[in-house]
Amino acid sequence: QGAKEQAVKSEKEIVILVKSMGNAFFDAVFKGSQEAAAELGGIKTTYMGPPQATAEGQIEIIETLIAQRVAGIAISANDADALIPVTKKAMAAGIKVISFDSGINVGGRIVDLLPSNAELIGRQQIQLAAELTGSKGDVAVLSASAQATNQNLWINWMKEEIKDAKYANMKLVEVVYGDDAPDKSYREAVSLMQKYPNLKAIICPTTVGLLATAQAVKDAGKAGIVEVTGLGLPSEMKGYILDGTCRQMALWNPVDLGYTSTYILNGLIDGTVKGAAGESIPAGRMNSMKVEKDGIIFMGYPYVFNKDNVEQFTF
Amino acid sequence: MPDALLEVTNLTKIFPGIRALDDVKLSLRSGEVHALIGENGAGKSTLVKILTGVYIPTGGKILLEGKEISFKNAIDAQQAGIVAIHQEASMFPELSVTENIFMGHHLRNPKTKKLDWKAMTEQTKALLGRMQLDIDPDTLVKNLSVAKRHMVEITKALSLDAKLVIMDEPTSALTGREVEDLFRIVRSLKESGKAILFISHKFDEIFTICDYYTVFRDGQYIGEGKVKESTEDQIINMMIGRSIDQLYPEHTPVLGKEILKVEKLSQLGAFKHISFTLHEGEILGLFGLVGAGRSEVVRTIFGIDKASEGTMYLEGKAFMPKGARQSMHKGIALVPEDRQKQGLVLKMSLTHNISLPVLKLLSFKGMVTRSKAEKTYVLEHGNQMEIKSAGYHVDAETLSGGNQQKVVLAKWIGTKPKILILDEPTKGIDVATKAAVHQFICDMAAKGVAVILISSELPEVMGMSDRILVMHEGYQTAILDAQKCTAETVMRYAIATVAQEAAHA
Amino acid sequence: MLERSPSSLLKKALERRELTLMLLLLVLLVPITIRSPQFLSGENINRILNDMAILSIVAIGEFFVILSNGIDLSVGSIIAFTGMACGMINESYASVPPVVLLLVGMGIGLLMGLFNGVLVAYGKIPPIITTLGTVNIYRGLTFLLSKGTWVTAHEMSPSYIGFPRTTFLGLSYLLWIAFVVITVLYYFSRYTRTGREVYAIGGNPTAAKFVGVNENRVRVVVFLISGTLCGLAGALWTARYASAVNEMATGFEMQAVAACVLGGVNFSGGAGGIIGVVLGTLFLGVVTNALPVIYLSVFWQTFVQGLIILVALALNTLSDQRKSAKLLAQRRG
Amino acid sequence: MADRQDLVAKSRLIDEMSVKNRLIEFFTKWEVILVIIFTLMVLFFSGRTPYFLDWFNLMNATFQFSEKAIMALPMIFIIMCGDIDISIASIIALCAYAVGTAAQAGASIPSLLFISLLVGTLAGLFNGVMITGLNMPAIAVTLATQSMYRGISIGLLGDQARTSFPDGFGIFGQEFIPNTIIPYEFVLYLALMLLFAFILHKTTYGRRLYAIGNSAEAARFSGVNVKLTRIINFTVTGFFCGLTAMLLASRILSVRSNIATGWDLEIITLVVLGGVAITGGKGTVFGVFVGSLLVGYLKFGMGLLKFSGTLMTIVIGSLLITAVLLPRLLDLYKANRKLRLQAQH
Ligand SMILES: Nc1ncnc2c1ncn2[C@@H]1O[C@H](COP(=O)(O)OP(=O)(O)OP(=O)(O)O)[C@@H](O)[C@H]1O
Ligand SMILES: Nc1ncnc2c1ncn2[C@@H]1O[C@H](COP(=O)(O)OP(=O)(O)OP(=O)(O)O)[C@@H](O)[C@H]1O
Ligand SMILES: [Mg+2]
Ligand SMILES: [Mg+2]
Repeated sequence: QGAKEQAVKSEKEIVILVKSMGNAFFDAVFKGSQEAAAELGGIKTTYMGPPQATAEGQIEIIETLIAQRVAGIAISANDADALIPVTKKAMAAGIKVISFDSGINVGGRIVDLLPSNAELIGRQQIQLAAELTGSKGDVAVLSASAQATNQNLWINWMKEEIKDAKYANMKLVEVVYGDDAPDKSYREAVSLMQKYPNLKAIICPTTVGLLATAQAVKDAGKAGIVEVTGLGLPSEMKGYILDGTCRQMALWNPVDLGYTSTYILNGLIDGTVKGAAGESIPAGRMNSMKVEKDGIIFMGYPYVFNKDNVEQFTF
Repeated sequence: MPDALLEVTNLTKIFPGIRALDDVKLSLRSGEVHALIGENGAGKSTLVKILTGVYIPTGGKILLEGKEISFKNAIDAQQAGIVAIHQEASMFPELSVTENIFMGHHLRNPKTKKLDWKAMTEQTKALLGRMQLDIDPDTLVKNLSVAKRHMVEITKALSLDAKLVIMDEPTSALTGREVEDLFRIVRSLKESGKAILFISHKFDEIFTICDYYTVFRDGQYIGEGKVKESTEDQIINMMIGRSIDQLYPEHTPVLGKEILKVEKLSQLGAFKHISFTLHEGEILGLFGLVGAGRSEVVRTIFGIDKASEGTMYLEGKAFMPKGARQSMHKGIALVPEDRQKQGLVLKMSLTHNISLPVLKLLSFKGMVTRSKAEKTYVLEHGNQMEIKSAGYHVDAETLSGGNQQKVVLAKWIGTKPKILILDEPTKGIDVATKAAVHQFICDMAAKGVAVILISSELPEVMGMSDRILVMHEGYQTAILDAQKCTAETVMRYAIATVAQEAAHA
Repeated sequence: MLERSPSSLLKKALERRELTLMLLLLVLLVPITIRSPQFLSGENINRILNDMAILSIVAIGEFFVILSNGIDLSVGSIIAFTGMACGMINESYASVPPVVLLLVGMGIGLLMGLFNGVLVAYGKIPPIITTLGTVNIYRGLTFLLSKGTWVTAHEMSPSYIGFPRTTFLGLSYLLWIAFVVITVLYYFSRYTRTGREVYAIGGNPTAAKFVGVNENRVRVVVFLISGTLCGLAGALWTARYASAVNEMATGFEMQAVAACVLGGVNFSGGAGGIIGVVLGTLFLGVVTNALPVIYLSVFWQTFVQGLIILVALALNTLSDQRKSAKLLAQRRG
Repeated sequence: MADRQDLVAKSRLIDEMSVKNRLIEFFTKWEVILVIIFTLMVLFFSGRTPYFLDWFNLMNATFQFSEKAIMALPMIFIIMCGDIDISIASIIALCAYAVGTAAQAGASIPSLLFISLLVGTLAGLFNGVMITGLNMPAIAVTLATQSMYRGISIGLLGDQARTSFPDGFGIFGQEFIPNTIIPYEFVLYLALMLLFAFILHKTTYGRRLYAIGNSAEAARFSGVNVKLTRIINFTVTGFFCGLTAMLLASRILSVRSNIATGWDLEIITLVVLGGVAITGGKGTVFGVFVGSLLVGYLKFGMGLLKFSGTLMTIVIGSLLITAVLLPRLLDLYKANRKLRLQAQH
């Protein structure tokens, strides 16, 4: 048994713990992690997630990870607070914990790797919609679940941005929730179109919602009348972008997100970095990442996809 | 027997722990009404279930018209020409009369295979007409009275073109006119050349309608004979190995003080303005045709149903129980009419059934059960009723109908009631047990217990009661002194030819 | 198909629970239309019907299972598996015509229903437990099948996605399919022996045995129906929502059960009708679609839905109890 | 009394007659099968990963299932009576909402406990009264209240969370008994389990539950207050939802409206897997205890082996079906054998 333990110890195991299994976005994150692991060597990276996107499911998984004393965990959290007690326990047991994509609040992780600045994302969403509609008419937001940490943050910034005078003729009429279920999102999108005759755009800061909304708008024959934009995976949205239902949308690169997380975890595990504010963490081809106040790291700006560039991406 | 329609030989059926049928034989001829007689648990119903494909026998042979048959299910039996009216109600309460009659053999359009409701409704009307029953074929069975349900069940059996009709205690839910109706039908079946296997514990019926009989005891064949050439005593002797005194026990009422007084008790849609008094040591008979509402009256007194009007006084104090628990505390016990649904928890052991009403007394501070005390108690009261079973640990559902009834009685003796209400306590019980039950009722009365006895058998009510309250369609039509009236008088009040005015007064 | 005269049919309907439901539906519609007059526009009605078509198909399958005194909790998982399978087939073999996909979906659903049915009938495992097990198993199999990935719109063929949307005589194929399913199974429940035997098994299994109903066969049949309809629903679902994801139709069993509950189907089996179930589905559809229209905060919708189901249920029960009390009184005079 | 002694002797005889029967019954008993499966599972996991048979890990793993196992206890009573409650997860969410909100307003720990228990009890009482008062099927009513209770917490909480709790609140759901590796939560579960076992198997209340489950009408005719008993069951379940909400909030220190989603079916699975007949009238607390440990450690073990959640659901689903099927097959075998033996006589 001792030998077995040794074997386990010799290879640093890190776990990419995602919101739920079966989401193409996270699959791409994991690809990035594997890429980084290959570059770094001596790292075994594992992909895990609960079958349903709940905090409780993630907690169960973290408990088993504590039992195995893995070296590090990178988490995209279903709840910014609920994971704190268990991740604290993990950190007390010597496991390095970071969050990415959807963060854990201060105290529950060492650093939080934000794909981008929440403010930038939120403001950019309104800007994208404004470009499409000529800053006129009603817009609505179709989000994931009402509990999603990151989406709620972005939506707050959207509300902030639209206060600007240049959007005087544009009105954010409602935020609805599709719970990241295609049928519910579809239904919500249809009832938005029905409820607001003057609706000019629907913003969906979630990939599932964006897909369903594009289909709903297309079915209603309103492509071009009601613009669709948001955050989506190019591989999934390709069809709608090419046919003009969704003329532009944004996203950061999930592969880079996984890649960077893995580099950061590796540094933390080796003790070469501490994750303190002001520190610079080397991250391979992504150069170096700067840790800001409260252990937050921004990765970059969301990238805008349209019919000219969408076919170049594989995630 | 050359022209036997049905020939059963060496038939055996074993249930886990019990030999229900042990090497029995039976032979039936067309155009004959054949009585199958035996005490409770003798195996009669088991034989019926084998003949109708519900059970598969452990061993033996069944010949129908000389050909050996073995049924896998009821349809096989029906197609072979055997139908049965079972002891336990087998209706579909949520479905219409038509459908109940045709379930299992719906009529179909021969080409499209579509069910032909029109034809089925027509045929049902005709069948009901033949039975002189005034029932709308479209009514849901749950909305029929118990007697009518039973008549529908009989109609159902007749709708099949059978060679052999089996009736397992068909009259236990019928009274008076309906029994007459049934006998008329049996006779016409017999004339049209069918064989009828008739099971009953009532000897007057057997002597009225049957030609031939076979006797079983403890799952074994005892003997057979022509009804005309035998006496009741002979048959009873074959049944239980001794003769019994069938007279009702001598009972000279020693009336104590008034214990219960009921005034204008009513329940919407069930009964209206029932008033009577009951004394310690008295046996009050409650008579009426099936459906007269007697069960509802006693259910209300026991607190199962709510009264909509009226008052009751128990030992002089106003009393209106909110549930059985309350009335039990006050010393009332009810032996309900439906032992399978109301009397017993079928999937619980006899021990737990018998102790259920008095659990509190057999426990520590009314909370924690004491199994030793429970066992002692159960043995004491169970043995008193001579229950035939594989032990007190077996589930109540494995017992024969009559034995189940004994368990229900045992269950209530122990509550030491001041008022004992018995709703059809001898329904489906063999003569020997019946006599025991009668003796038991008298003993209770002699001890000063006030008894209310519901029975659909007029002789029983007449023989046992001190006074008789007669009901008709929910109304009280008379309270008669049992010593001073005749059966005809009671019956007249029950069918209300003399009582219409009284009812509406 | 109607054999009785219209007037007697009406009388029959009046006696039924369905009427209570119809009245409730009307009562519900009044404030909604006052608040939002376009709710009753042809377009909107068409939309609600389309929205409810899949649920009605699944609810009818659930109806037969409940009628036999069972319950099928696995419907959502069967939909997910068949929907995923159809999506993946479409992705790999775009030339397979949609109709064939529907048949494949039904075939797979039938097998899954068969598995449920055999466990219930021959394994003698209570339906609620069987399907509590298979709801997990089938969902898990969906993940194994897809390896966690999705099938999205541009990976599917336009003919498949377009299929439920194509219209014929002004109504979508989706609606026509639901209509055919309702009609065929209405016929099945009223005019075939097996259909009636479901009522018998649910109403009184012992009595059913006495009259020769093959209980095991009927139990298998109800699960076959439910499974097959879920398979059909799954194939349609993927096309209609233009995506197949692993979590699709999670919790759909509760909606199907709710439609049956609203439709007055007796939970202990043996009583209820397809018309009621269809009305129950409509009722749910109106409620879900009306709430956003009357500007009820999205956060309160779940509560209001639950409340309405409870009220409908209570009214149903009360009217039933009153009716039987009245009948009893009539009987006694 | 001489015949009293006689009776006692006879009763002993009855006992002895059934001893042999009972022995035969024993090895085909549900509980025994569960224990065997449990043992096999432990052996399997110990062989596959060094982290399984580790006392700290085993104890720490109880955090993952103690709350559900606690909820399974009152659920036994409900199912025993032939009812079902699929609104418990929603009640837990509602209680958790109340706790979170009150905590934010600065309530002390005892008053939080009181509030949680009160809300849960009332919600359970409402279920019970609706079901028995109007005589409606439990599954239909709790289906509706499932939406209602969840809907209230969604309506009041919206997209917000409650995350400020008093100091020391984390004790119930996170901490161990000082100087041991035993979580408070697990100790609480064991104590409650024994309490429920005692009530079900040794008290008149428990006996009445069995009677109601087998035949409510016969129980009513025997003086059992069926309605009241059923209301009590639902209310007690609500009460325990309140307790569980406290434990859960204490464990994760964050309350959102989607908390405990999907627990209903998981908890019912524990009860049924533990051998309680879904139609009522049959089952033991011990069975549910073993069933709960079985599911809890199965999930933990599979987690250690990095099984995906998917595979876990398949395994648990199959386990449920097998565990119900197995005794039936054995029963069938037993009955056949008995019949053959008797036929040979
Ligand atoms: N399903 C069963 N399982 C076990 N034992 C049974 C079963 N059915 C009947 N028995 C037993 O078989 C024996 C015969 O029962 P049966 O019902 O045939 O009696 P019966 O002659 O009809 O009596 P009764 O006049 O009381 O109706 C009884 O001892 C009964 O306990
Ligand atoms: N229409 C009905 N709907 C529901 N239950 C009914 C109906 N009619 C009768 N019952 C029930 O059937 C049982 C017998 O009713 P019935 O009116 O025949 O009683 P009864 O006069 O007391 O006759 P008996 O004393 O022979 O049982 C009662 O428990 C009654 O509640
Ligand atoms: Mg019998
Ligand atoms: Mg009666």
